Amino acid sequence: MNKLVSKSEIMKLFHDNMTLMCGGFANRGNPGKLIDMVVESGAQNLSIISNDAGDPDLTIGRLIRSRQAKKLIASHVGMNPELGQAVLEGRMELELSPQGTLAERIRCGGTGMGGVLIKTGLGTVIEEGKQKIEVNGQSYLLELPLTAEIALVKAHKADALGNLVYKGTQRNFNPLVAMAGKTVIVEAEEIVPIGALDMDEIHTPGVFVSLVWNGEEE
Amino acid sequence: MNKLVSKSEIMKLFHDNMTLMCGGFANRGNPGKLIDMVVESGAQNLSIISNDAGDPDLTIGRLIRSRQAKKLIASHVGMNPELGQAVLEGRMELELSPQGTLAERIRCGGTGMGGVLIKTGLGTVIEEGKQKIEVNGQSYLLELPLTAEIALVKAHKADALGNLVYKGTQRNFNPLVAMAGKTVIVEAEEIVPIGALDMDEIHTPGVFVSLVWNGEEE
Amino acid sequence: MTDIKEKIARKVAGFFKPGDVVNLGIGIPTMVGNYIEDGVWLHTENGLVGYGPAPEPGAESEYLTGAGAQFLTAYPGAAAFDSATSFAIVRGGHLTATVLGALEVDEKGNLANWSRPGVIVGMGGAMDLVNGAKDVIIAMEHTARGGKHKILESCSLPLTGVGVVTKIVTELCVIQVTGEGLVLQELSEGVTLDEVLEKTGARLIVSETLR
Amino acid sequence: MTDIKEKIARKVAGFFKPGDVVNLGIGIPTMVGNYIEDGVWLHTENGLVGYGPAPEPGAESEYLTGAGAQFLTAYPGAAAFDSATSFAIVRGGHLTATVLGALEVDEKGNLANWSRPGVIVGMGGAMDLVNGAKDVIIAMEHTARGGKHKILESCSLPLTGVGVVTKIVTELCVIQVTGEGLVLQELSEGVTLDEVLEKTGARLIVSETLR
Repeated sequence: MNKLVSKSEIMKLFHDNMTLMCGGFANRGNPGKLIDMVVESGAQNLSIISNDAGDPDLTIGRLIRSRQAKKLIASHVGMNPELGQAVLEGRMELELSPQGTLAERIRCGGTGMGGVLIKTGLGTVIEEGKQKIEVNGQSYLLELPLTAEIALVKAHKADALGNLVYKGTQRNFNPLVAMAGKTVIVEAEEIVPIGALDMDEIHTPGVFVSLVWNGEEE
Repeated sequence: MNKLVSKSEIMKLFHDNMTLMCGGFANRGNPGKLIDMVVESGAQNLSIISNDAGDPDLTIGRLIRSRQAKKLIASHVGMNPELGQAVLEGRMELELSPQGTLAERIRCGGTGMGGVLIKTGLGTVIEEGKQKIEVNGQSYLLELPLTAEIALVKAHKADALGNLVYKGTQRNFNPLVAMAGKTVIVEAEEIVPIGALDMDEIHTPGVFVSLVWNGEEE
Repeated sequence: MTDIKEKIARKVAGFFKPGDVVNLGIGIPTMVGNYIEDGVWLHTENGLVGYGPAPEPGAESEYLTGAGAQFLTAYPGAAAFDSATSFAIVRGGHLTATVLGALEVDEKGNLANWSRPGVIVGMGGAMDLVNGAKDVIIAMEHTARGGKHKILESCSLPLTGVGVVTKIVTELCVIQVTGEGLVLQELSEGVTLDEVLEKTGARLIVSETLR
Repeated sequence: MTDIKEKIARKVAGFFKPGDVVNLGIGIPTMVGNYIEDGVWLHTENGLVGYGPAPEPGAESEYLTGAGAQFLTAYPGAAAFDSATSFAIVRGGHLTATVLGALEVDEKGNLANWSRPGVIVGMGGAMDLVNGAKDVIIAMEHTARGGKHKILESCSLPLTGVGVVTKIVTELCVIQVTGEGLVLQELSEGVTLDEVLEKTGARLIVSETLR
């Protein structure tokens, strides 16, 4: 039940052709050191789910610059012109999802549901290829769940059971991503003893979490 | 922005033929004093959404005994034989929803979505009257959102902005119900000054909440 | 009688190892909690993982209760959450197992445990649990009052779930539900194959280890 | 130039009263935050209600940032939440208004503000905001560089939302979007009707109060 691991144990998990999901928003609250490890692993042909593409030299921007990422599902990529370039040149595939829809699609995957009906994007390009469903005379888009082989999460505090607490606006997509990975890896700013977190302050119950790392080299 | 109100201000809001949604689970974490006020109001022909029917002399069981409730949407009513009797005699209508589905339907209403796809209940009576939707070769039931004119919520701590903190297993359906009412009324065990709650410990942001009551007579 | 129930509960408890996350239904399943190893984590659908046994008299807290409103304790590291998160744990595949009682179970792993004629109860979280938990273990007495079969060719009562049961544990035996049907895997001490066959209303495949 | 932007921002800020909950987009909309009354609450989609102006140098916290990664402060009573809750606030109808910029707005209240040819940016939260907020206020300069019309009969760029805009505020005027079309409600000081008509690519209904 002790989920604390070292860097080398995590490094083994990255491989070619996998789907990674990543918390964080506009270079804030990202599991930056875990992303460094993905770069270091050299894993190729990655599909990535993340709110945004980060800056080119930060967070998942680094996986685009290193050309390890072949596909990105995100809501906003404006801070990363290299991503735009890669898409225009056909080196990368980009699926845009409105931010609130992206959040619900990740949550939907994490909660084991088959989809959610959302109005956002009706009458826009977001409709393309999606089933429209009528409920009580109103149209909705059927938005499908997102899950990933590995979810990368940044937390402020974690215990060895994987219970997590986030701080301020670093929370963003992290608690959602933490539900939707087959393997959920946490980069914690601080490891606290089991019992140090009050049951009411825990944002992500440990039951969702696979591995916790203290962010130190070994 | 001060959402603190007295009992008399809340009493005005209850009227015949309304839909009420109520937090709580098996007589725990219920907004019991707010339910007392509904009894006192004498409002008739109520539709109620709640996890369960409570005991006959507790929580929403009291609205069944008083014959103010004409319809209940719930997951479990086994603790209240009077409800069963009322249904068998045709005095009350009961719609059963599996508990996890009920939770997501309330959340779905609160988040402004049109429905969720859930496997729970496939091949059972829960299928009746529901649209089946296929996603990637798998069948799901389309479950529709629930909202209410008034949502009744029990919180452990509240501030005048409506920020709420729950304690232990009293949380249950309360944070969901607190998102899904047109008017959300909170019965708080303790009112704390604005700023006393840390931004990270707040379970329900005040923006969802309409009125906060300290549970005292006047 | 209590002996029988305890025996079943002990047997089921033995299936779990530290790190497992388990939801226990009412009745015999609740008793399983008394025999699990340290480090098996218990989930209660009203919103807690990590609960422990009933508190000492006087130490009850209305903030620490179970799905049946009973008072609980909590281990260090326990986490509280709302009902949507509670069933995200269930539906999302994070429960190692749920242990439930049954009115009827059949050869296809169908389960009926929430509704009988003329009584209005509701399914509570049972339908979510049987669809979400990796293992759905039925812990029950082998037959109903008067010796009536509960393990059947086909359930007659309203179903809780279709093809969901993975294991049945009774005072007489352990049955694994497989694609081929019900496989009798283990007989309790002193129980004969004939007794089990007689008290079972379904076709049983006898495991090689028992032949 | 800054003058023009400030003027627009001040005008928009005047629409809000204490208790309102408002989300501000980038550019001129962000500047609205400098002029709102105390008690107007600001929502940022990355997960906070109740933020205040930029912190003093040296007081920045990586735990208190906005959707553009900029540093913020927080008022007492501010609440943090995850992205799903953030958009539950938006989609659930709890935003009094969102203030956004635009590339194009048209007579039907259609908005295009996320995509222009050859640039890949993404819609971020804009599509959610325009569908969820009660009021969708476009705060922008009346025309684009070179005097190109931005208020059009019909948008030509990819849409952010269909029939979502409720109000347009520019340095020249305030336009209300109604079922009948665009109603010119207010002219800025020193601005003539002719100037507005010339700089607008859509049919304008002149409000009675202006005739």
